[in-house]
Amino acid sequence: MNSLILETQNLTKSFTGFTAVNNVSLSFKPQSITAIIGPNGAGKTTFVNLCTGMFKPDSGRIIFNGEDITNFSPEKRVQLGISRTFQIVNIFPKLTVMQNVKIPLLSKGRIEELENILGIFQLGEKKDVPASELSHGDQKILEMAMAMATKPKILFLDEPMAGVNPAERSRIVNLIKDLRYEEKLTIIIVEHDMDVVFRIAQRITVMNRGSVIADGTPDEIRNNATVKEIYLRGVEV
Amino acid sequence: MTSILTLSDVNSYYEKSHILFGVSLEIKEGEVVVLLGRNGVGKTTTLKTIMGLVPKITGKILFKDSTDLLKIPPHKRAKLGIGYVPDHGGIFPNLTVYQNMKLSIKQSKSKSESTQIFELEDVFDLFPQLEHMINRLAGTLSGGERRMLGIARGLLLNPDLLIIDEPSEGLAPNIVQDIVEIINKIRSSGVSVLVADQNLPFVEKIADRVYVIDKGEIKLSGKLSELSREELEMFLTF
Amino acid sequence: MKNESLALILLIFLSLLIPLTENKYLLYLSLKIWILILYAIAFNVIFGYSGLLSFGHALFFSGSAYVLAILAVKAEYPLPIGFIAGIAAAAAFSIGVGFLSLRHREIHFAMITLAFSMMFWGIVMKWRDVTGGEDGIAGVPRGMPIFWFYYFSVAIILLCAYIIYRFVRSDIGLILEGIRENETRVKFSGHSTLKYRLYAMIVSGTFTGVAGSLWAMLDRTVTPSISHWSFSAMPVIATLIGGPQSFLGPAVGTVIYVIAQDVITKYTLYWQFILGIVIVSVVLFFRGGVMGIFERFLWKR
Amino acid sequence: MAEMTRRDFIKYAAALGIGLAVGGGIGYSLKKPEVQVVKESASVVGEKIKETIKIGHIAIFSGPFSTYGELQKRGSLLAVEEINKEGGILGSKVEIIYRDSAAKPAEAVKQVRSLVESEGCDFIIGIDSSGVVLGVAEVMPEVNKLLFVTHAATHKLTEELVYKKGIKEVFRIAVPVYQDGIMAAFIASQLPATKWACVHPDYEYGYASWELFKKTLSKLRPDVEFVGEAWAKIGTTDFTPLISSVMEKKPDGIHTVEWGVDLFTFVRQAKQTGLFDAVKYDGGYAWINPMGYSIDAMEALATEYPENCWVSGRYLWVYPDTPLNRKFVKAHLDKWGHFPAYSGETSYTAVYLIKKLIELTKTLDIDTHIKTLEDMVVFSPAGARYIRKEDHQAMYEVPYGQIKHDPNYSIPVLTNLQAVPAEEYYRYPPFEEMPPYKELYKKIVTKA
Amino acid sequence: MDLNTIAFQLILGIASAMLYWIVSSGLTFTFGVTRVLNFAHGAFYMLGAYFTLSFFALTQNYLLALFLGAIIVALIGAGCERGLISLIYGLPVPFQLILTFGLVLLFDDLVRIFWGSVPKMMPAQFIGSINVFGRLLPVFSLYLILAGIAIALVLYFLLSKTDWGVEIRAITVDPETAMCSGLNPAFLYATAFMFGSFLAGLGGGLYLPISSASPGMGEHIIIYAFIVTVIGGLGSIKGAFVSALIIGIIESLGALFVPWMTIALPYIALSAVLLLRPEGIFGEE
Repeated sequence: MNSLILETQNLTKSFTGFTAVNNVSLSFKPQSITAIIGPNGAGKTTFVNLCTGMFKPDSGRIIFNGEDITNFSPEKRVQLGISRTFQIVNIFPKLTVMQNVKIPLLSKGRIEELENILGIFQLGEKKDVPASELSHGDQKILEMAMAMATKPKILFLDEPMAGVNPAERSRIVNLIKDLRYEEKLTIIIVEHDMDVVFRIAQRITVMNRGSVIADGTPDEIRNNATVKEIYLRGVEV
Repeated sequence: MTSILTLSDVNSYYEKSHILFGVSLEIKEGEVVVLLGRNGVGKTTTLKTIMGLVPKITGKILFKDSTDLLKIPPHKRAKLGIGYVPDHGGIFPNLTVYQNMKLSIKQSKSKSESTQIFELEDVFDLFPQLEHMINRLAGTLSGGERRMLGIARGLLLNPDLLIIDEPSEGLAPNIVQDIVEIINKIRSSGVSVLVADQNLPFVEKIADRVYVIDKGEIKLSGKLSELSREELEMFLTF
Repeated sequence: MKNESLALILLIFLSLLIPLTENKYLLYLSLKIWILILYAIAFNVIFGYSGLLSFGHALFFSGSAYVLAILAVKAEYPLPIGFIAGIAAAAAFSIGVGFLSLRHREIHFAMITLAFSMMFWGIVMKWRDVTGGEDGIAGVPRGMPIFWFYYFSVAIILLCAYIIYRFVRSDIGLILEGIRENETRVKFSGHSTLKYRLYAMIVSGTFTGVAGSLWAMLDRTVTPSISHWSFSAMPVIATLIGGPQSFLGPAVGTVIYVIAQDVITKYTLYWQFILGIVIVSVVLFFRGGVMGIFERFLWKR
Repeated sequence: MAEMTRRDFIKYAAALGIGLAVGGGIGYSLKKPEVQVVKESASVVGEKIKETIKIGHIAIFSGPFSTYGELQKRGSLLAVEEINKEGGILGSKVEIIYRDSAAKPAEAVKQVRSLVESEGCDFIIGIDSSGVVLGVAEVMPEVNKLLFVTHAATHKLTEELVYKKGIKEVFRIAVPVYQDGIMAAFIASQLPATKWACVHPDYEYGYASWELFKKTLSKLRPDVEFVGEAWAKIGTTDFTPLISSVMEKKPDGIHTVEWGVDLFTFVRQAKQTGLFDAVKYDGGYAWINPMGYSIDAMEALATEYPENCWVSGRYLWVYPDTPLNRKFVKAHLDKWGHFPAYSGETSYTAVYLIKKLIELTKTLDIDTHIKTLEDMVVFSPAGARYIRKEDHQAMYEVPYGQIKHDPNYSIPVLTNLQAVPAEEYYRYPPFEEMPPYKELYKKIVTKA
Repeated sequence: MDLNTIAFQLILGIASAMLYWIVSSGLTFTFGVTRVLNFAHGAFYMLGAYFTLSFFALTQNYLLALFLGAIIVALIGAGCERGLISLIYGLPVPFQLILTFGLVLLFDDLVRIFWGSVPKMMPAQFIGSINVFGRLLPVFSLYLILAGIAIALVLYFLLSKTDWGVEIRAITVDPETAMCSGLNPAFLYATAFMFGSFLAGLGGGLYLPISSASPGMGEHIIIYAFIVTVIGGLGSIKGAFVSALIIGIIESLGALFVPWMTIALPYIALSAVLLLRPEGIFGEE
């Protein structure tokens, strides 16, 4: 039995002119919360995109539960249990909240879970409202609900706090924490809000210019001089 | 000193998401002001708000204490004398270096009004390496060269205020040093500069004053030397 | 919602009285509108619900009409066989075109569907022994007097509309709407978008075929003009007038378009001029279509 | 006209007799361009049978071929105005309603129904293209009105729908498409050319004309070959690649049924690519263009159309040289500033035919009308039209001739006119058999 | 069939490709800048022919009339852009197509109202022919090839050497930065549309000397222009040039080898290209 849920081996992806993800090998244990941080252009989102199937890597492998999924389509990965949210809210704006959640539920035939999920994410009262009419924070929460509706084993959250009011942030933090315990979920989160990162992450991976430069517990990272250096000046390491 | 740009209680929104919360700041004539903050805290949105590139804005943005920018379209703001160098470089990759620069020269503010006049030669003095590559396609330049060209383009507009987004991002230390010198030269020519950045050592070398921004709000402001180093690092790291 | 259904039932009931008035033109025109309604509603499965602009639906419409006409007139098979074979042909065409075109989006999808339908038009024009070329095939049987044909057609159209309604309101329909709104999200919800688009294409093409077969029997003639791209533009215009986002939008748009055109041509030979102004105004001022206006002002306090 | 049948002879003689009588000056007839009937003597006195007699005229009034609606309207409107000025039909005013077929069968069918069932029209005239006319003919029994086809030329209309299928409500007073093929072949058979090629529009009319031409000519002249063909899509702007590909086959004769705008373009480009020179013979060009003398082509191309090409035009304003025709041409010129087009003449005649029909029968009863029309001989600007009972085709003489530029006229005239006498025509019912081409060929008369 | 024949046929194909090129260059250029697919481009082509005709009647100078006609069409195009099309920037393609289709109906009837339904011709220009490969090549074909090449050169010059062209390319690739450099988007979009319409008008006038002007003549050309534009890659001027040549040559050789199927050739080419390369030959995904 493999004790790792997800593993990347020497993942590399280049776009014209630069290498966004450079030889990244990371592994994730079940039911852990890992935060990936780093300055702009560090390759965090590209890494998430590679793991979830948005892009194909130039080289390297992605192993999920012991299976090589490097060339799987996004929908197939979702079927296996890899789900995600996006930096910019990615929902169905003209459909109602209920319909938004229904679509991912259908892919696993779990339609009876609808009310349950709406309940967990406190969207029950707004279920007949078009998603575009929700507050931005609620839209972020709805997107998480949609990601959860496919009953993932691993959930990628790409900047869940981006554009969210400070007032709504704690709601989202609490939701993420709850999810982890109640759904036995592995969570990988990319986030700039360091309060949030240090409140929820068990492990923090720091990326810079496509490479992993530090990996450890929040305390280790907090006291890591190189990391601080990078955040303050972004120079070569 | 008169003020070049004043933001009072500015809020910015993209669709449903509220990004800036009551931002107020001021840039005086001849100053280099830096907006400090981590990624994703609203630096770029502040600059885009000044240029009019954000769909919904409330509050007041005054240019030279007299012109309310809120109802003025971006291209007219440029012609009023605000140069903008966005974080992706602000160059047109399908044009040659020379065409990139020519574009700005043609749109440049009428010269009689400008405090300092930047002509092509002045720019080549500042960026000698550009002179050798005027016929190259801008898209083939290296990251540092693009950044230089972007700033050169901004200067050729002969602005009273030059706005530069993340000038040090992703550049090698020696190039960052070049940029420090360039910004200091720009200051000495009398042009005001607003920079958004997070690289503290770099900022220390250029800033007259800083505003520290976090989660869409201005948290600290003043001369860098007068701010608590600890607080600063907290906002910039974690 | 209740008022809406009541109004609909009343309208359908009124139209059922039309043959009794013995005004033959009214009967003919309203049956034509009924058929075009089915055409537009079926078209809108791919356009309004899946977000793909097809510029080649004339292929399915005329494909089915031609198969019916060829079998019933040239091969002298019984009419019901022609009718069913026509619809089957439309289904087959939609599977084929779907496989080849559904990788494309937006204008490229429009152009590739246009290309396939115009190739069919070329075949129709050239394969004269079978299709009658430019002259088409005349003398398509109706199998019954026009009085009964009216009720027969309306019954079939209502049945088809009901099936389409159930389809777009089904889970598949919801996923299609999702694809229209945000294709990436549907993929990351675990669905193969290509598969659902193909379903939509088949439903859309097949029911377009039903409309085509009825049209052939009503007009008793099939000619290449219903294979031409300009015939593919008809449901696009009707749908945009009525509003693509609601199920009844294309139907309302068809009624308005056909009646407006009928009225305008009565008064002037420069009807294109007036119709042009109408179309331009719809796009500029009534972008959600007529149904959009209803929703904004009437049904939402 | 040697071998006329007895029946034909009687018919023709009778027609001639009445025609002469009219020409001789019986009352009103001289003043008006008139259609006449041989069966009974005409009478204009009678009771009003309807307040307004309504004629629906359907043609193409929009898009690239809207010119055809315009040319037809010139004829029918002229006729209606003349009739109303003279007191109408048996005292009833005539009203004509124009509708656009948009060149689409379904649209035309809808307009027929609208005109008959909603506007209350008593007759339908017009219709431009063959696909449209076949669709419209199918519904005429249903709407139970007469249709006088003034332009669409497909032989399927009269042979399949009227003759075989028995749709009696349809009459055609325009030339059918087989004239363009058969008579063209009669002309071709007299020319020295032995290698024929075609440049035709890429649709039914082109295919049908070419097939008839080939079939007929190979019967008359077993020595000819058909070496090449080019098919031009409607709206072709550049014919040069097509012309060049045909010339590659080294033809010495060209048959083209191009018409309208495409013909203008084709002739201009054929001149420059040397296609005319390639088909030159002693007496002119082995160039046969059935629609070449249609008025739109002549007015547009005028002297650009090379002299001595063989052309025809379904009705020629220069033929026949009768008072009726002269008067019509003059009235048309006065009113519109243009020579009448063939579809203008047919539309004009259609309206007058309706007038005569009502005056003769004093009724609007369809069956009476059909019975009266069958085997009727009509004197019209285009000469005597024999309405054939079997297929309701009105047969009349349309000569071919060679183009001659004449400084006295704004458009070219024709010389060396040749025609098959109208009463002989090209094909005989019941049509299944091949017509006796060789016999027919002998009947070609050369006109002055 | 010898090589000379094929070579000659190729030359003729290139000549007839030039009309497709000139009309599509305007369509693809306008699309590249404004992202609007203009169905009314064919109507502008028709208007170009009619205005050239009328100006010729006034001036008796074909080239002058051609130029004036295209200028008037350019102004009409600019008017349409400012008054109508600028209001629908950013809307989905179907709205653009239908709005501009409405304009087609409108202009078709306006032409009938002002010029009548009957087709009109002007006296032939560039008469005569020269001997090439033992065959007669019309001077007009040469004139077309020259006109096509001239327009390609002018486009190249305008877009790479003039300030306006450089600004157009700038706003095409990055509207935001362009605005922040002081470029006025409204002005550039309007002038781009104007120039695209100018090319359409020019196309209409160019063929007049061997063809004619008739209402609705744009309907024949616009679908071809769409095909050429899509095959070349939407917005790619180079692509339009290459694919116009492809279509012209395919049709020309098709007339030689498969005369019975020329009617379907452009559509076969279109679907083949789209199936192999969905974004078109020079298109960017």
